[in-house]
Amino acid sequence: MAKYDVDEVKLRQLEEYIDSLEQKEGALIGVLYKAQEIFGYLPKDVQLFIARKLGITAAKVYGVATFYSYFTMEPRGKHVINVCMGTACFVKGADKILEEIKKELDIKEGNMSKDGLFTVDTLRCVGACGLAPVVMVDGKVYGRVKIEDVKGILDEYRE
Amino acid sequence: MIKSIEELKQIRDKYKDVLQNREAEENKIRILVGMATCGIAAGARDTINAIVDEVHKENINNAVVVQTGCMGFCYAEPTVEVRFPGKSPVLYGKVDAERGREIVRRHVKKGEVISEWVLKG
Amino acid sequence: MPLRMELLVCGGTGCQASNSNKVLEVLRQGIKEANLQDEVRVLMTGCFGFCEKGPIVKVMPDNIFYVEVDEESARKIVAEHVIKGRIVEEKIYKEPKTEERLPEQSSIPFYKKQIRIALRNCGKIDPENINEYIAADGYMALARVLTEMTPEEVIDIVKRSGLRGRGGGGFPTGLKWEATRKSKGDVKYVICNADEGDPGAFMDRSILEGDPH
Amino acid sequence: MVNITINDIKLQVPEGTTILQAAKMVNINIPTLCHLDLHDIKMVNRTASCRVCLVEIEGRRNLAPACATECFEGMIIRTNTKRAIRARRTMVELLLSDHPTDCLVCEKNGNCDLQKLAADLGIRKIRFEGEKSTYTKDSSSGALYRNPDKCIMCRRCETMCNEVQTCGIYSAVDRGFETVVSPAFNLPMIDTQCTFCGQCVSVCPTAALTEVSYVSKVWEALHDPDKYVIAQTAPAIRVALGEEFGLEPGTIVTGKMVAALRRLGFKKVFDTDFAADVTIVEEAKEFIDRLNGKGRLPILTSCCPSWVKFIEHQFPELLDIPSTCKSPHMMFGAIAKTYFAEKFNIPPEKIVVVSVMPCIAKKYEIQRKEFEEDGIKNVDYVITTREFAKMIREAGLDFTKLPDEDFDDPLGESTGASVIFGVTGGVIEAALRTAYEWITGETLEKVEFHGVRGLEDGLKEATVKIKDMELKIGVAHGLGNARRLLEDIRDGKRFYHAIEIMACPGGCIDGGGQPYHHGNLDIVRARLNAIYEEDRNKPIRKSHENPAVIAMYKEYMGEIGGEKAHHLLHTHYTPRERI
Amino acid sequence: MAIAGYAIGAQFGYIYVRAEYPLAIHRLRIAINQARDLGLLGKNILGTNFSFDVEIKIGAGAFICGEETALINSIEGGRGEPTVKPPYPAQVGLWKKPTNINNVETFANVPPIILNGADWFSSIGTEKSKGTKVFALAGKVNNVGLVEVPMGITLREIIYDLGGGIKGDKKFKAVQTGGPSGGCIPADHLDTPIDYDTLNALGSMMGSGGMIVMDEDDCMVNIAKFYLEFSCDESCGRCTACRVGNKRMLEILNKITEGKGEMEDLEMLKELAETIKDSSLCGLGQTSPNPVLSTMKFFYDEYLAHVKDKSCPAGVCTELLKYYIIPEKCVGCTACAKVCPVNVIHGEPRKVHVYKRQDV
Repeated sequence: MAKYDVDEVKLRQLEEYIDSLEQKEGALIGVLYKAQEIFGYLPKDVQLFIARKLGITAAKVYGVATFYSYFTMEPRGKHVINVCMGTACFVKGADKILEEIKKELDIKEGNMSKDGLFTVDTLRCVGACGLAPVVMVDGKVYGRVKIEDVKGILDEYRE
Repeated sequence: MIKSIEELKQIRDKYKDVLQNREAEENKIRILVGMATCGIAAGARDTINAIVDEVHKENINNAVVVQTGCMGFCYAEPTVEVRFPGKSPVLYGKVDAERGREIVRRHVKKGEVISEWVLKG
Repeated sequence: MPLRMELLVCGGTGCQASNSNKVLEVLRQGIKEANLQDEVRVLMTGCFGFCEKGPIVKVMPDNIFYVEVDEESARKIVAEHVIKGRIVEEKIYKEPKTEERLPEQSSIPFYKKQIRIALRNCGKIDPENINEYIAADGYMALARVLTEMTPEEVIDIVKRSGLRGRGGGGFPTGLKWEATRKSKGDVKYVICNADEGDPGAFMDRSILEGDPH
Repeated sequence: MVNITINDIKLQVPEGTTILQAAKMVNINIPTLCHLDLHDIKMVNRTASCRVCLVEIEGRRNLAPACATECFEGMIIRTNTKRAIRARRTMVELLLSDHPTDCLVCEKNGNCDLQKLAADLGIRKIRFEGEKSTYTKDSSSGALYRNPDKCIMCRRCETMCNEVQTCGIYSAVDRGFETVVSPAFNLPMIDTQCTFCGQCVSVCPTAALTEVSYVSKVWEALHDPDKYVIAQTAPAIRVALGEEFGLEPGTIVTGKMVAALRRLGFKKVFDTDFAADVTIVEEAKEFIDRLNGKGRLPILTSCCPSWVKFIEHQFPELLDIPSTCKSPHMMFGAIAKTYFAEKFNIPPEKIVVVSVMPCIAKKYEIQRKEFEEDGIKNVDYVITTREFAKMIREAGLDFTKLPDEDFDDPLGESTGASVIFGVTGGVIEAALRTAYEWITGETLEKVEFHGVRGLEDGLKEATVKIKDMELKIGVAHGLGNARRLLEDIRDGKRFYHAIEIMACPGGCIDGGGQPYHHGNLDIVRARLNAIYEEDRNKPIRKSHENPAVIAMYKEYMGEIGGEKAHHLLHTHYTPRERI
Repeated sequence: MAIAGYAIGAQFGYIYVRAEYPLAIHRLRIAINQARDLGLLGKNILGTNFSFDVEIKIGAGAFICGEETALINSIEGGRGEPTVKPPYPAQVGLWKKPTNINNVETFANVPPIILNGADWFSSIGTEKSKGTKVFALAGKVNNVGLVEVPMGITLREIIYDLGGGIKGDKKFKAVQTGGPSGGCIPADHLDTPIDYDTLNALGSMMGSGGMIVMDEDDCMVNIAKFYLEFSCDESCGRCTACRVGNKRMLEILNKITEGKGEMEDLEMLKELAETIKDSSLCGLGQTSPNPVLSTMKFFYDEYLAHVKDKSCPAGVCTELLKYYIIPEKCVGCTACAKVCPVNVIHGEPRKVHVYKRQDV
């Protein structure tokens, strides 16, 4: 049996999920989704495991994982900050909010802060355009965010 | 399991009145119950519940029961007003639960004004 | 005992984001404290569409449309409107130009010119309760189709209605169905495309959230 | 049949005909780039991604790709309208705007489809400027060179690798401008399950995929007075090399090839065919042993290093079925540095063995640790047919005017049986010729086994009657076909006594190191015919009758399948991970 | 969906939902389970011999998957790259079987049509576009939200009557419809009755019904750039036109917004946009130049301002902003110089400061 350099308990959890699937054909995206839920991101060995388990090539898994913006191969911070960059948010200054967050955390888009607490990313429209600009932290939506609100929002998660 | 269109219709009819309150139609009969402090003190809650219940029992689906504030007839609480679309409203005084049911049965359903309870302002 | 009043709280993502969950909780708590839980029900519906003014609470059958409800005003709605029948004026939509308070949804200009077909059940039914959907004639169309119509008749009616795809291209839906019907194959599929990716468009999500059936 | 009009020419075409095919019927050439139709080996690349073949169709809003659009009744097509030409030129310019312009020093200079297209369209200026993609180049395998900067996203390699060869090394990765074809996790190729068959190289229109070149190393060795550089040539070279010098495909240039090698400075010019005959006697012996219950059946030929790597990754549970014989050119290396070295009294460490091969995987094969003797590699360098042709040109030899010369002795002697190693079915046919005679003790009159020949079927089956035995023979070429065959064997669905597998469709004649055929498989067919012609021309057509081989066993190797032979001529296999 | 299944002869359906919509997925799951429990999905629906079931497939963030063939590839578990049409999904679709794809709103329109009849539905809307359309009204408009209006309503009615006009009483500049593939429609066309065909004629499209209102503070070149950035990000990378073409267009737009654009860039931009529209493999690529083409058509003067005058009329493109110090008003407090991140303000305390950039 091949060795995988990842948490074994989590790997078993993933294996159980894959085994529970009735249909393996076409299941790749769902499995990657689950894997990211379990591991927080998609390390190489997890992708390799999925490939072998589903009987598809590692290249295909990698091709798919890199295609969809939802999947990430970088470890994620404890909290994921998503700044909505939909048009409505953009015209209301979401880019400036993003800049502020990046400045405050001293990181780049898509990266994790040094303390491992935050990852900053953008997404295209959470569908709360009425509240633009919108920032989402771990699924919680903050609407009508102003630059001066940024620090306060981050502080909520800093305890 | 629903096995036929008839069963589906039954479920629909069973739950139809759940949605009834949510249809905001202008041409419904409105039964307004005064629910201000004075009304409640005089037992308006029993009245309104009785009216709602009676409307339901009698299968009346062209009427809504709405609570309203003080109508200024504190001496005659609980007060109930019945408004048929396009007609002038009729105001009843001292409507207890039983009178409420009666109003539903006679006025709302049959259109017969119970003149002896009508408040004359 | 039949209910005499219902408070419909918008549960679309927009309103949830502006705390409509909390509003729902406060309303429920208030009703319970007043011991009215048998007469008055609070439920969460799909999106009302008027996200600008969320969270939205609609009181039925009084047909009063409250906007921008926060926890405090939720308490007030219970104390004043639910218990005493007094409308909480300051939370009623105010037309900015005329300064006029418009308590009924249908009189608000935002809704005035709308004809809601696809959104017909949004903000009306509890999206997590299939019975309410059925009560709103849900699945009746399916039932009629299955029992009274041939596939060809269904395609014909869709064709004659002139319905065109709402996803982008605007291809006539009936023709599309007909093409798929005519294609040979023992197995065929129907896909519902809810991959709404446009920045700034969220109607599909609202339909799914508000009327998932 | 449907009626269509192309550029005012009316014609009738069968249903399902693409615009591109229809245009060809009336001699209208529509330029293509990503399109590739290798129908005979079931590889059709229809990604329609390059957008170079766009044409105008009356009634259609936008332009249509001719390669992937089928004709319909009444279709009116115009291939050269202003719109179509503008789009075509713009597409090429866009491709060039994200492509290195180092044509002069590019591996594919003169052989590049994009370069030719730009020339044909007369592009003189690339109007668009901007960011150019830069990726890590990879030569980790020593066999295959990846330069993704030159990738134009035609996806031919993906189609070839995933659908025909079923190795699945490549996938498009990322999206938007960053999209590139890459192996999983962007690993160096050596860490993947790539078999280095080089079929991706064969179909790559640019220099995104090429071989790792050893030309300069070989020159260096040739110019080193301390080295004794000898050459061996695979059977498939002599029927393809001529193409590089303008000769008709299928021209046999054995004599000129030998002359060229000698003029390049090789001390001895030997023939891999000699070693192929050795392979046959060793393999036939092993086969007969297995038929007699010593070992597992079927026996699998092991001449193809790409195929060997394939089974190591994909079917590690079947590693006891391939023959333990080394591939012919590895046997040659081992023989050259022992038997030949002793016989001519040359220190083995001075001998440099250069293999001229139609193959890229051989470049990888010589690096395998098991092919070393006391730290001395069996074979030192592998160059492809293409690299060899480059050396001939560099040396200023007028190839077509060279005289015909003979191979050197003793490792230049060969039979018809070894020549056919170059085509699919050839190894097994050669083995059968020997096995038949050894088993029956009778002379085989009809030496040709037509049941195992041919390009068209990816999987061939034949039953050969030897004495009272009915031997079931399986032949697969192309790794996808090999996979099907092996799955059936693993699952017990089929039984064979012997199997031949070649990684490349058609066998070595269509190897990854052969002159580019640019999608014309008639060229490959011509090579195939030439191989069989060469076989027919040989006075001796059975390996075990090769006098030089007999002499070697007598003088040096001892018994066929004996201890010394086993030590020098056989190998073993290692299970490998799938990635 | 089940109705469509019946009509075309399918027994299985997929609902492809974005992963970003957790609430929708949650509610869909409930709805599907309830319907299954009641026998409204599954085998022998309502006692008939029609069977139909659905499964939810979660997308993973790729705009392109709205395109039918890309969506099919995605459901099959692959990269969401579109493939050449024809064959259309109706002929060769999911798992190579005939497949019908409609979006949510389309399906939502079907039951009322069945119940109320084709005539009822076709009585709403315009000659060629029947029924209603849901628009997501957003941007610089007072009432942001979801509106369902009959086809043929004018943009003015939506923006001013339903939308309550422009925020802060600013001047309306344009409305962008149809998402990143649509175009921008200027004030002159506010009274156009909207349906599929009029929007197409204006170089925009109905799309899925996004409607973003822009006011005088929005720079149309920047808006075009924004949409193009989106298209570049979301391009699947398969075909040359979209993969490289859009990137080159974006680079030209960047040049323009940075004040480095020249007149020939504008010509090249237009030509490139038209060619990409003509040459791309899928709908996304074919429509991605729309924002550029429509803004060039209706707001060419803004492009000219960027290129010729090196100025951004809306004051959005920061590279083109010009700062002045009004000497009469400067008291030399040094506050501006202290905070300037690029040190372009010079001067002594209590003396008039000067603004001086190294590069100008």
